[in-house]
Amino acid sequence: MLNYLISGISLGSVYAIIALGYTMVYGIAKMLNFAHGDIIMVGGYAAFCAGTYLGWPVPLAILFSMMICTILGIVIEKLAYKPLRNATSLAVLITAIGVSYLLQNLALLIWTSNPKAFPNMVNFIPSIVLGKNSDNPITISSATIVTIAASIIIMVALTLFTGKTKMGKAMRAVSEDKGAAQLMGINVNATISVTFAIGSGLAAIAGVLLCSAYPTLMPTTGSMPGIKAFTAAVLGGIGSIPGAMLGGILLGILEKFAQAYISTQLSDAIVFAALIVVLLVKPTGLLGKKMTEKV
Amino acid sequence: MSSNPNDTKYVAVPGPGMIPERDKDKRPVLEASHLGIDFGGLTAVDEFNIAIGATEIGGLIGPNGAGKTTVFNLLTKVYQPTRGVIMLDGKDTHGMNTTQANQAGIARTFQNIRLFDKLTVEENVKIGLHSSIGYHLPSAVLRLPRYWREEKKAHERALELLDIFDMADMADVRSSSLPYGAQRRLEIVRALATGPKILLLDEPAAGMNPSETEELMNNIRKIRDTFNIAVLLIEHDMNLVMGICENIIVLNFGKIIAKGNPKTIQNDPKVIEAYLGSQDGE
Amino acid sequence: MGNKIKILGKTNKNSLMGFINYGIIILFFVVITIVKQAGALTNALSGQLIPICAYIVMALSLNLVVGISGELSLGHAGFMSVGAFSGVIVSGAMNYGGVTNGAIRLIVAMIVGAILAGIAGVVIGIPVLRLRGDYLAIVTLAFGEIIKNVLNCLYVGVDKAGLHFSVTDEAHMDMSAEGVTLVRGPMGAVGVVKASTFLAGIILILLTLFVIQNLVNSRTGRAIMAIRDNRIAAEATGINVTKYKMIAFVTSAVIAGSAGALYGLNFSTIVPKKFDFNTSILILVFVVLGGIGNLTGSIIAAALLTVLPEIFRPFQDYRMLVYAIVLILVMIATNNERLRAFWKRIGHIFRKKGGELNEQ
Amino acid sequence: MSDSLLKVEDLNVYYGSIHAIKGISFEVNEGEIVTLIGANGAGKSTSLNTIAGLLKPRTGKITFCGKNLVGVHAHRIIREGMALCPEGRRVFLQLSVKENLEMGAYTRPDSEIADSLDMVYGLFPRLKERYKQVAGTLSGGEQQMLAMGRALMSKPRLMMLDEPSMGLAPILVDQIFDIIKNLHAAGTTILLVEQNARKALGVADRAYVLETGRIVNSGTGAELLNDDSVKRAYLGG
Amino acid sequence: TSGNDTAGTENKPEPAATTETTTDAGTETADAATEGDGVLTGTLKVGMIGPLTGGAALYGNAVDNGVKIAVDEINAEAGSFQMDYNPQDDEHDAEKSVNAYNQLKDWGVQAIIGTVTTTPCIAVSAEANSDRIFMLTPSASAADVTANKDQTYQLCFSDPNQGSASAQYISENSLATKVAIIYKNDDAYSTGIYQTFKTKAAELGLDVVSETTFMDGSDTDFTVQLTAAKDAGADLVFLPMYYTPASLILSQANAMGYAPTFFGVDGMDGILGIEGFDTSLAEGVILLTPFAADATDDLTVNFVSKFEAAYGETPIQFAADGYDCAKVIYAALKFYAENNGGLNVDGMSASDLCDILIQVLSNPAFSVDGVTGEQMQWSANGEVNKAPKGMVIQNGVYVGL
Ligand SMILES: Nc1ncnc2c1ncn2[C@@H]1O[C@H](COP(=O)(O)OP(=O)(O)OP(=O)(O)O)[C@@H](O)[C@H]1O
Ligand SMILES: Nc1ncnc2c1ncn2[C@@H]1O[C@H](COP(=O)(O)OP(=O)(O)OP(=O)(O)O)[C@@H](O)[C@H]1O
Ligand SMILES: [Mg+2]
Ligand SMILES: [Mg+2]
Repeated sequence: MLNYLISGISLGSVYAIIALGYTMVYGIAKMLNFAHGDIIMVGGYAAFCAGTYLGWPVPLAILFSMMICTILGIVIEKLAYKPLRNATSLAVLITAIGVSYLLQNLALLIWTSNPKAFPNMVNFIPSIVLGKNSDNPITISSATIVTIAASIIIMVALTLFTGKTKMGKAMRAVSEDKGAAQLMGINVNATISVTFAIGSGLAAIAGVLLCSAYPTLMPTTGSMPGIKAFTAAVLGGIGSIPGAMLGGILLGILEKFAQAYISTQLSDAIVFAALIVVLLVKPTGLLGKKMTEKV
Repeated sequence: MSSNPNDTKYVAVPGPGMIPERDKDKRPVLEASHLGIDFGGLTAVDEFNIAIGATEIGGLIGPNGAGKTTVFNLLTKVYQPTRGVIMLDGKDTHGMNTTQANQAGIARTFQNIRLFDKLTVEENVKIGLHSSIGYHLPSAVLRLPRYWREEKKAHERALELLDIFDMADMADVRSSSLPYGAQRRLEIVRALATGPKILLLDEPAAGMNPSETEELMNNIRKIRDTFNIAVLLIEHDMNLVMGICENIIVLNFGKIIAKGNPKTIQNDPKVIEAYLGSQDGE
Repeated sequence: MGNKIKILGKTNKNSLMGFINYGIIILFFVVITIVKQAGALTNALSGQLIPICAYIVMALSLNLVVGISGELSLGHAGFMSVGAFSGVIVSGAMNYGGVTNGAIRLIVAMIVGAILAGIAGVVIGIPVLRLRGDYLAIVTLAFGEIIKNVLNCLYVGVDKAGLHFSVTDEAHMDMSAEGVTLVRGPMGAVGVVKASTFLAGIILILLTLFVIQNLVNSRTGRAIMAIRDNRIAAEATGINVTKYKMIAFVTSAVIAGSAGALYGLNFSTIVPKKFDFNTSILILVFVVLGGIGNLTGSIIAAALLTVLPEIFRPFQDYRMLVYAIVLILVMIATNNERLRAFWKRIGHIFRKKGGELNEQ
Repeated sequence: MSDSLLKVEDLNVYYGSIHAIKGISFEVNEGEIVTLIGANGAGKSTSLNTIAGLLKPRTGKITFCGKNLVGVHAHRIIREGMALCPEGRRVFLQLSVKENLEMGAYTRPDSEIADSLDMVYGLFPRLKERYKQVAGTLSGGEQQMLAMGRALMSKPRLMMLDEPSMGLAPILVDQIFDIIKNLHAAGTTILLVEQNARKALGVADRAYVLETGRIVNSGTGAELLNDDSVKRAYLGG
Repeated sequence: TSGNDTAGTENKPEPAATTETTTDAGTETADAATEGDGVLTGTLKVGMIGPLTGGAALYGNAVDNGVKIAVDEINAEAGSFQMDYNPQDDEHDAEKSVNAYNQLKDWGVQAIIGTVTTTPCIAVSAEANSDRIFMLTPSASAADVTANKDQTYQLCFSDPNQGSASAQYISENSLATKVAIIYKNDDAYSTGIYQTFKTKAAELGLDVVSETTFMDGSDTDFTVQLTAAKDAGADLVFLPMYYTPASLILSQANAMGYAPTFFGVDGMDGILGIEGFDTSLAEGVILLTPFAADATDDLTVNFVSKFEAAYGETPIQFAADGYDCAKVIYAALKFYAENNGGLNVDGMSASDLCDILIQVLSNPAFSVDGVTGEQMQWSANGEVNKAPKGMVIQNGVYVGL
């Protein structure tokens, strides 16, 4: 029981950290960036290359990965999304999918389809073993500890950033009405670029942590966790930063409990059914704010 | 019917209010009593009582944020009241939703214009005519004669209605590219197309210049006279309010502070203080 | 009077667009048939004809949800899946029972597929339609995943006693020895006896167009679009929001179900995984690329994007990369304001002036 | 005239294929109140939005303080010292009243915000009462006050107001015009679009009359107030 | 006469390759070739279908790389005979696979290696069966791949074969008393092996104490599955799956401190080749695989060294399968040419070639030594006969059992 809870939290914290990036970009750019999962994959490869091929120390490798992803995020935004600034959100969604294909196939050409075993980059923190002397000791891995810590830090930082800083408020203004935001003197393009830069930088961290926890790295590594994290973000209330965190953790626990106590065969169906039920009861997700539409 | 709203005679009804003498044989189209709603801690409307005669033109005025639009939202069931009763044409609206309220005979326009943007002007009106178009999905899909007949009727009716505001020649224009004033008028036509017994207009003259407002005033009267329906309107343009409203209710902080014909309201010190201010501009 | 003529002209324009769509499809059929008779049709293209038809129908039906009703659905392949599997099961059972005529099996399969997908549409529509925007998207996505997951556990067989089902494994179907397994969990339906034909595909597209176009140009269609444009105003205008959203959603599901049956009976095997998130997205790409709400666009986009990856085969390793780049570029190009204005101006040269406001 | 703060020359603006502004020219001098009047759809809002950079003209010249504005991003134009209180309010519905006001002062140093906030709260006490409420749930008139307050927060050299009195109670309409007069007295240049033409002409130094995208008349406020055609068309009987 | 019209019959509709037909067809073609020297000449158009992009790209690319090595060898060795090789991507999707197949047909393909993955292979082999185009799949292992299709052959073990062989092996060697199974629920290969394993295990009296699954979306965390196995007291965990998820299972079991015997199938091969993989995690893993990259026989050494030189990585079993497929086709044609006074494949129809290949492969006198097995022969239903080799991983290398 405790065992499953902990593995649920481990898995959930990975979902959470991906969902945070998703929600951040969604909240501001009002777009479902389906390429987010693939930026995570690129982050993983960047850290892998820096660490394994170039032999850089871990902090440097992570920084390198963040840099690559941040630049990648900005470039993608400039080339693919910016020309669609006034298009429907669906057009942007489809473009994001195009970008996702592009990244996956580029990765396939660069790094081939063979999986890479990702080294645990966060084992500078020891894992915790509960009940060492009992029959069933429970290990909380270093990756889990770091992932939880990182997602909490990121959650708090993002909440403060969007809620309190001038830039953060400008982002919210941009997300609502770009024209009116320009009338305030806000540089809309720069603001959106910053959003993508932050989102992609977070994706790099998520990539490193995802691969540290589940160490196989392939060109398709990011896509399924990406979808799960998107689900988590919705569960928590998309656009809500604490919601992404909560949604991620809950989804992880739900998945593990469904596997453990109901069926490993139907666990996905159960998880998604639970999501539907939650949305029925709370149509805007757990922590989602009700969009007040005054008549 | 009298053109000077100050001349309208009023009689009391069993419920909470007065209606024009000419409507006394018909029951009031709308009666609300002890109506109220809270938003969290804020009491937006409280103890709101009203009765509207079958062909009355009523006015609802008050400072910004007094709760006027909220009253409209309550009457049209966009919000469910925290307390109070709304009777529409003798029917209790308790448990109704907006759609049902409209079908029961109440139609409205919105303070922030809400048109069907991607549809043409004519199509907007046809949405209003929806329930009066007499065919069902199978006849539409199979294109039975009934479909053509009813569509033709709807088309003609839509143009007739648009003609009230001289908008028939805009029938094919996408509604979102209409200028502001025309959008407001289209909303009125659309509301009218639903065949209401009472029409609620939320600041119909906003964004119109004085000449346009005057024209609007005539049109509202025309609507009342040709369709024989009641009108209740919110407006900050005193020329319009005083020009056509036979009975005016003044709200402040969600409560009624005055009721009466234009003349009494204009001279009510409470209203002057809270709402009208010194009348230098007029 | 002048107005009336002009407006009747507008109605004619709508039906004209309708006829253009029928025309495109019939032309497509005629051209392909002629080329085939002449022996000039490549195997590559001929093998894709039926999938193209199925995807066109899928795109049209999704356009009803996305374009006309304005809801984002990310699980449309789920309905296709329901149609495909129920169609394959019915057809397999009929075949076992001695009905070997392909046309009859296909028609029955399409009808059953449509009905079951429609039922799924109602079941999912009830919760889904309370939600808005992206929340609806995620529930439809969830629905697609659930269907996939459940079908992965489904075993179906047929014997003299009728159909047998199990959700654990083949043995639990309690089928007699002479029975035939039709669906085998993750291995899907194997040994499907094909029944789909190109002609059937064309007829299905024409039927779909007929239903959707006539639906859109009716009071029902207008009500659906009104809800899309402004829900609150639609309510205040007496439109029953739930009812009309449901009509759009279920109609779309029904059509998708029949497309699924067409698709399923074109391959000797289908697996639940085929109808996953990626397929839903693919169909959405057709709709968006063709222009949201634009049926002609959906038809062309579905056909082109289905053959495009095949055309790119000479690029070999770079094939999918090229596809991705083309996808992005086309999205940007079709949404570029300047380009759009350009097309519009060109359109105006061909069209008579009218419907414009400022130019008296 | 070299001392004109804003100069618009032969401006043409299109919405797709709709020609909304057909070659208008006008100017606003430093310290003036200039008003544009005209019927619905005449192109008043379009003109203001084009000057502020929200719309791109197809041809024509706009200069502000001698600098060209055509092709410059809206946020840069605003930073030159211009503010627009737009038609339809366009307040940030999800942001609180206070945050909306802070956005108004986005281009100004943080240290100056507090004073301006107090100033706006002083003008519209209702906003102070509701400073935490999200703007989306404000009443129409309250939102209009907020839009006006937000524009005031930037302390512009040129203030463009698009129907600032729309939806406001009579008592507040008077107040808005008082604010305009005070701004003017403090040296701010004002370009005003109003349906309440009588009041607008009353405060304006000069005015232009727009009709279907063209300027058909111009003069001082007083001249136009007494112009018969203007009276008939815009001032009502 | 396509095989699948008579669904339900267990046996092949056309009992393949009796000696009679051999001579018949042989003399005919030999006459046509007008050569009597027993030499194989001409250019053979060989197609390959497999996932070169997408989630299963790993397997398709491995096969492709393996085939390329073989084709190069063949083309270098036999001057007058050449293989023109054309790989096509199917993204592990039946529809795309049929498209790829049709592309190959337009190109004029004479024989097909593929398809690599199971579901697409079932779809394509049905088409190829009615078109009479020979297929030899390197790795699509389900029984349905060959069922009722006389022209489709497998180079790999079939799923039933592997499943029951594994159960047999475990039982015979008394590797365990309690067995747990973890398999991939949305994968035909994995479920196929699982089902036959389970049936056989029941027959043999093996105690299967835990059966758990995973899917595409939940293939990262295996805590629940491993805990279930551990709690049930399983001392052997059977992993019928590819090596990517298996590598995660091994590392997570290690983290849990759970150390049963892990028993894999041919898909497990390659686990040692994962770049950066800590091979100590795989210590003691047993797998039944026909191929070991560090085997020391000449064939393997030759193949592995060429492969490493060309691609900079160790070949996995799929690569070896692909390599052998090309070699088998070549060997079969040569066999035919030698026994029938020569063969010129230029312009020969695919269906004639199909008949020849069926004839040869079902000829008991024909066998091939490949890197994935010695003395490979084929049964009439298209299954390969070769001895599965039990391997155990010790000190990071395979050691034959
Ligand atoms: N977004 C738009 N798309 C298409 N046409 C538009 C758009 N906005 C305005 N127009 C058209 O441009 C013309 C000028 O409109 P504008 O809004 O500038 O008028 P206005 O003078 O501000 O009118 P109002 O008094 O109603 O605010 C009108 O004919 C209008 O229909
Ligand atoms: N959904 C809501 N949540 C919270 N407060 C609300 C909500 N709707 C309205 N209010 C508040 O209730 C009060 C009344 O609003 P209402 O819109 O009815 O005013 P109004 O009389 O129409 O004013 P105006 O003339 O400015 O349109 C306002 O102070 C508003 O802020
Ligand atoms: Mg109001
Ligand atoms: Mg305007």
